[in-house]
Amino acid sequence: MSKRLAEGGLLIDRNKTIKFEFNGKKLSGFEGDTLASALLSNDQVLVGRSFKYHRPRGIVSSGSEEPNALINLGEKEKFEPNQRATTTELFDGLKAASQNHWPSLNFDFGVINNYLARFLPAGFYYKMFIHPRPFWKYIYEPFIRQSAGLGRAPSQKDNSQYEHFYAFYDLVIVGGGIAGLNAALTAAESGLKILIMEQTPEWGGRCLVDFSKIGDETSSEYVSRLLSELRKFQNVTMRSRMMGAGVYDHGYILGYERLNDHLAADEGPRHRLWRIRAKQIITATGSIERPVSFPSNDIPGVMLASAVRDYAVKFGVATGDKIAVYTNNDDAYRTAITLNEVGVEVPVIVDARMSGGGALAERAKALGIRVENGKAISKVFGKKRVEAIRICEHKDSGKGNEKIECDCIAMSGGWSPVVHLYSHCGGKLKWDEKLALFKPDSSAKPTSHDGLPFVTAVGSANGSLLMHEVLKDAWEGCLSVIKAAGGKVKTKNFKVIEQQYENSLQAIWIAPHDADIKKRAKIWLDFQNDVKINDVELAAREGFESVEHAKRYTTLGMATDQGKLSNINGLAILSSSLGKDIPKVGTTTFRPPYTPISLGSIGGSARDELFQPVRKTPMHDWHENNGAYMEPVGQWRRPFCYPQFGETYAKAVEREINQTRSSLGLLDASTLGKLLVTGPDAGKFLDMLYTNMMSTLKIGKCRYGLMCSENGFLIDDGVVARIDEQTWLCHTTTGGADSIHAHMEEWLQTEWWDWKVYVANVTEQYAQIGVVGPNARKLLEKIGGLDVSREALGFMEWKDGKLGKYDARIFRISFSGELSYEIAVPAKQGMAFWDELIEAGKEFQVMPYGTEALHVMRAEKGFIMIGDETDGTVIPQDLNLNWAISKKKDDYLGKRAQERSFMVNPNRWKLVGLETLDGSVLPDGAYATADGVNPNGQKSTQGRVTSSYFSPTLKRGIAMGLVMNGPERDGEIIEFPKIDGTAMQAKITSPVFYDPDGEKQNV
Amino acid sequence: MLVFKCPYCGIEADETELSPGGEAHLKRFGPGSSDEELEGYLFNRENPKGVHFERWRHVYGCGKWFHAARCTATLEVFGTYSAQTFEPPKEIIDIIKAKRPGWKWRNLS
Amino acid sequence: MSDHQNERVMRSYSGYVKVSEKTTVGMLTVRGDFRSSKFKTSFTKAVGTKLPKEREVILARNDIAWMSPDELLIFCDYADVSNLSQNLQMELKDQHHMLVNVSDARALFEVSGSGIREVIAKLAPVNIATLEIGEIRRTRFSQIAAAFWLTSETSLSVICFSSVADYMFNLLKTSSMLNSKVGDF
Amino acid sequence: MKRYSVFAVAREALRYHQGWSRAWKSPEPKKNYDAIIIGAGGHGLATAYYLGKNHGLKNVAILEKGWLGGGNTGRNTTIIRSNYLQDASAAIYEKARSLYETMSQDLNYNVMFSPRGVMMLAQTQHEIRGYKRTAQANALQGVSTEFISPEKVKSLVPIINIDGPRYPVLGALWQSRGGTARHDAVAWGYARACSDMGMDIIQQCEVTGIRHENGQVQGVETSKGSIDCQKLGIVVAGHTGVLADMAGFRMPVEAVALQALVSEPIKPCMDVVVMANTVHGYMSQSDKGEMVIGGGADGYNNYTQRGSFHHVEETVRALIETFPIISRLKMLRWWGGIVDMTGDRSPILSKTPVGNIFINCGWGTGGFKAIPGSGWAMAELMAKGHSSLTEEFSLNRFKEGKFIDESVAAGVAH
Repeated sequence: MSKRLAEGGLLIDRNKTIKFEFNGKKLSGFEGDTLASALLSNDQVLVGRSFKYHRPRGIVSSGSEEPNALINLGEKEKFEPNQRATTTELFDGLKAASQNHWPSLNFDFGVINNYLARFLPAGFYYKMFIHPRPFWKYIYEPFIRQSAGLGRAPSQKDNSQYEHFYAFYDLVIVGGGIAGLNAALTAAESGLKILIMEQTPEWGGRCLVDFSKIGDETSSEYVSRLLSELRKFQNVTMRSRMMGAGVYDHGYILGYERLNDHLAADEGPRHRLWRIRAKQIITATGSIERPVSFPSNDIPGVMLASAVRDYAVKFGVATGDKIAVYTNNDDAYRTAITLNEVGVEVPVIVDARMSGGGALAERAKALGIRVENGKAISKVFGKKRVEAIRICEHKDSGKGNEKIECDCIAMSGGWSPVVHLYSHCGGKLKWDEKLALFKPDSSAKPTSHDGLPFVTAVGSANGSLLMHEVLKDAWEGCLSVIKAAGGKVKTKNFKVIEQQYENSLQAIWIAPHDADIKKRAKIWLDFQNDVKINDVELAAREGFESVEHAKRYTTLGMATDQGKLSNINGLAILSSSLGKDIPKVGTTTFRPPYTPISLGSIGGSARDELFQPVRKTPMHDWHENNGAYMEPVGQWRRPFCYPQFGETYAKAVEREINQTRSSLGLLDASTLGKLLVTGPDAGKFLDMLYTNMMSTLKIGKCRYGLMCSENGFLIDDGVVARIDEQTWLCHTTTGGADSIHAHMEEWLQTEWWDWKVYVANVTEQYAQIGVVGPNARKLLEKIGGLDVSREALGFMEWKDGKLGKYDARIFRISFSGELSYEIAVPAKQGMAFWDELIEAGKEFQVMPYGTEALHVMRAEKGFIMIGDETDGTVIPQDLNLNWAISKKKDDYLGKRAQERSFMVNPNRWKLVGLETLDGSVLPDGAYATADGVNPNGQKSTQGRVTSSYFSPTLKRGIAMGLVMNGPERDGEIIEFPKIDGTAMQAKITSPVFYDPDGEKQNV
Repeated sequence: MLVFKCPYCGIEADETELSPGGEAHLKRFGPGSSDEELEGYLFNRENPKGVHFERWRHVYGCGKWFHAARCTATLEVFGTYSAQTFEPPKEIIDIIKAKRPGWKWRNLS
Repeated sequence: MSDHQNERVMRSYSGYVKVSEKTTVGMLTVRGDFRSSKFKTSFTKAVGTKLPKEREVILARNDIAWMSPDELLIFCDYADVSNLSQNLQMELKDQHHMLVNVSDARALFEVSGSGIREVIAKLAPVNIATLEIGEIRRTRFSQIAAAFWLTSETSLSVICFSSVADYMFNLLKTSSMLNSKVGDF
Repeated sequence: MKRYSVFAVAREALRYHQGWSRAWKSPEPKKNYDAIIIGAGGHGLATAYYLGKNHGLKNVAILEKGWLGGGNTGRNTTIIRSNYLQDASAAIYEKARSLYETMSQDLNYNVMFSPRGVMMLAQTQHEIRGYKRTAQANALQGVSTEFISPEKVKSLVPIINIDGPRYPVLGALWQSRGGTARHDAVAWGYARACSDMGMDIIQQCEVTGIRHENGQVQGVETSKGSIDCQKLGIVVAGHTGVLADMAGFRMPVEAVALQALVSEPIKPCMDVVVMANTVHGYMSQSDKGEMVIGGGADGYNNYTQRGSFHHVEETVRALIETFPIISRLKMLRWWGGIVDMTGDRSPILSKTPVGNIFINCGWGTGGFKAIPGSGWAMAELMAKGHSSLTEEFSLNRFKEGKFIDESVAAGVAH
């Protein structure tokens, strides 16, 4: 059984017991445990089920490469699926549950897939479930879907906080093992600003477990010394529990800091995503041990040799009573020796190499451990737990019958450098035949904005596996980047540390060597996704020759560990099946993140009230406090209407219109864009921007203008006021304030840069209020100040002055057809001014009105609305706005484009009014049909509705639309089918439904 | 995640402070031009896998448009320069020639 | 006009830095040809100081911030903008220039305390460690445009558009919550 | 070629699947073909397939620089829908959607087309009007869509937050017969069928030059030698500009990076595809259980298949707001593809200035859903010289100003 040893455990505090639950079972561990070590200390070896066959799964590793020990963690708003037990620090009250089984972990119906495994090879679903067709949708897929997925879906909103942090360093070092720490120390002396991050809570990496001594010091003394030396440097920032998640172009690197995951309750942000710019990056990310591919290597109790060692040394946990070691290299002997030292029986070390191991092997033998060279494990006994193994000659098909009892297998198939971060941004790899691993090709590092390399791997991440090589490589690698990072190299001599001789590894990709097809069907490559050797061979046989094809066909390496354990083993099988060398086949692309990062951290603090900015006018709070139903308009929120006494929105709109048309309405028009354009060439400039002539506008006057894109389409409209000899004030739509400002700057800066014009966006300087209705003038006269009489301030004129106590600019313009003033006051006076208008307007039963009333009133009047009558495909000519297109100008933006054949086609759809015969309202967006169908069998059309409303003024439906040759077809009746199959008939009319002669506004 | 030095305010600007504006050094064709010229001006953009001259606006900074010479295959930036130019300045051209032997652009090579 | 300006209550928040809004500041945008010696002379005559250098904020009674190669922002008392504007108008009347009162269009926040650089680093893609006192940085704070400058090692000013003042305040507040200190500065 | 079926799998299982043959052959190029397709992505393979199936043209080679299906076909978010506004778009996408319905049977290859339904959320008044208009247009185009209420949205997608304080869900455009398919399988299925018809799929074969004389195509130069052809189809998405350059003409396309990501797999919690265009994000759950998330494209030319991280941030925060339960899920994998964007964001299927060279490109962010329709139409264009489905997508439209602009109805072209 797997259990806590009587003593030992570098990271745990045996005085602090931590209580936790697994599948409802109350268990305990110690402070410093991971969930995995705590589970193992409680003999909980079975922790989950595999994805496809629902086979029993046990903990394999001790780190972020873990494919099996994925659990549902926490509850309610803190529930998180697919959390790795091996990287989850234990805390009091932790609740975990295993995944992907029903009804229970121990007894899972899904395991039926396991018995059908032979019928479910790689890619089986591409070949099956084809007939009968409806079965896929109704039977096959729902079944597959239900059985897919791993963890449970969360059911509640996550209330934790997240934040981002921007940081800039000369040098970022990822990995806090001895390579990273030494690199940091070397670089620290050069004066560089340095960040070193480590994904686990502790520093020192593997060295604490792997080496008792480094030079003259114990390994823990050695690490402590490095840390204390580093902490003396002001220029070095050290962060643990922070993972290098991804490397992006131009020195951008993401650091994923987990601040609270080891705590029972949140204290501040849960995760912080560091968005770092580094001049240089060193990846000292170490390497990951590879499993050995032997029959039934997926049974719980089969673990990585390094993990078995980790659990013993770091946590004082023996992962079994009898642990067999299976290796192709010397490193796993350390596990055997360590186990022996802590009193765990090692019945055998199976070494695939005929020549066996080096000095470590000699030591193991001296300790009395049985070592079998040139052997393989040909069979594992046990279903949910290893019970025994059978061993045979490696160069064989699996004959041999010695059965050795053990309840855990510590396997080592060699090591793979963690090259992910090095590769994310295009770093190339090369194959090291001797060590059987891919390592960074130092001649093809990723390059940055200057075209020069910016990521350097050191230590075992660079393929330097032995300790003395690691130290030397960290030193050399660091020296090579200091200059590029902007520092000065201060050369001190490298202190050589000797290490025991190790015998070289022998690559074994399948064991035993001649395993037959039956055995190959039981050798797992990807434990989570259930990909076996025969699956990869099948892919190769069927022509999925590229590594990407094979990956996608078999799903090898696509599980949540992204193939950290399986990729190289699978690649080797693919290569041998294709008869090619491994480097010829190549690796799949490494993509961020290194291990999965929370979506919450990616979103950062941008949630709830910070999700997006809400732009607010000076009167925003008043609207909200007075019951306005607000609609999002860009980032603004504008009152759609102000419902009262529980009335519907439609009723509110009707009431607002009736009151405005009969007496007085107020509109918060502050969001409309206001752009000030000034300079000796301002008139010339506006003549280019607008289709109209703006240079001739008289001071004190207003003119409605249209703007087109260079592609000819109408993009914005609004009233332009001439302020003084050199200054114009251009009103834009709400959405146009920023975009038209940018549009003006673009033309001024990049095309007409010698024109003397300045533009300023003064939209937010003013609160702008529409005072609209027959009593508008009376209200202003009541407030007093500026003369707003018909004579003093005519239609399409503006004036500055005092209105009451307010600094006002009054525009006499109308978008409703009523007598109307738009009054701009400094934004800070806006609320007081609005209050005063409401107060003084009471005698006229003044009502605020919203955007919908605005839209209906303008439609009654036949005014176009950008975004309704236009949609990016409409030119001013389509809207019969030729009157606003100057004939005198040689040029304006869009003029040439409007001369293209399709733009001058006489059959373009043009603006008309539409009146339903029965007075009902045409559906939004309805199309008018024409006879027949087009060559693709679609019903022919001849027009469409662009705006459609119930008009409270006319008490009937009114609409505007674009109809082929529309204006020439006045009075004609056309048909608009509805989606329900019925149709409506409408008569083509003038689009001006209300007060066509303008008697109302010109009073 | 690109970084460009804005030639107008001297800031090393993050990509999130900038907005891209497409190909640089377009010649505007207005009234009097042919359909082909107009089409070329509006739509036929250079799309090289390699050196590209493009426009960026320092929109969250000084608000100025500038030009950049950048490699679309490696994202290397050869330099940034004034938007008030008709073609890339000589120093930028020299840098590109040194780094990309055999490079050609319009009438320059 | 201050007697009937409708001002929101001045907001403030104390986390590990202090955030407070200043609502009575006048701001005047000045655009012109900074390379012209005539402009420089006129400007100094009207304002009393020389033009700020690139990205400089002249920290004085009236702070003057360099905004772009042809734009300045002058800070003064809210009531003084029109006087200042008139003085400049007088001096610059025969030169191409622009003067715009933007006092109502901008919001100004002060952030003070020992962790101010760190709070900004949560929001803006700026290498704030190298930013000098009196150097303006126009940038973005999360999703909005902003400009800020250190007025001392422990205080800085931030401006943004007034329509997003609430958002800015909430950003600064959230970033300076007591238990969210990063400890990187 | 062995037919695929449950019986075939069972038979093979008895001999440990040793008897399966190659899904497609791997021949050396011949000297001459009736037609060459450059690009063995979904669109190129589908073009070849329908050249053979519909037009009897089987002496065809498909040349691929890398591995078939290795470009955008294998790196998109697999959404299939045809709820487009403009007639020309609706026609070709609906053709594609309907071909997807029978693709598994046509190809004898299960592409797992899953008509689970696609919804596009309306979160502003403007979007409501836009989507109602699309629904009206679709009804006349023979595309079945409807505008549904917020309550219906909630019942179809229980994990959605329809009362979001910022952008409440006001309704949605719903296409119940849209859905997803297994992207790789589409390429593999077509490849297998093309190979079975005797066509040559030549992988690892880069085209280095295009030969033409007197305005007529003659053949191509490749890394595997010179090959003659009577007709040439260029179907290479992001690399269109490079190939057009070889043929001596320019294209109104630009290559930009588009990004997507998936979460770790969880048990099924969302059956339909949801697109939220106001906040710029869309999400579906794959049959494997991963939440598949797509977002916006970068605005600058890029051939690196790496986009800028801030787009991912924008997309993810939008989706957390829309689906609050996903915040504690983790991003498993993030990637980018190079898409070719045209001036009006609609594709180009067209003759070119060189006789018998045809081009199919510009699918931008939405190519996967069009694959069978695109191949069908392109094959017709190449075989007959005209196709009603490609008529409006010709290159001439940029000169004439006759654009096909789908952005008009608040839609995005994913």
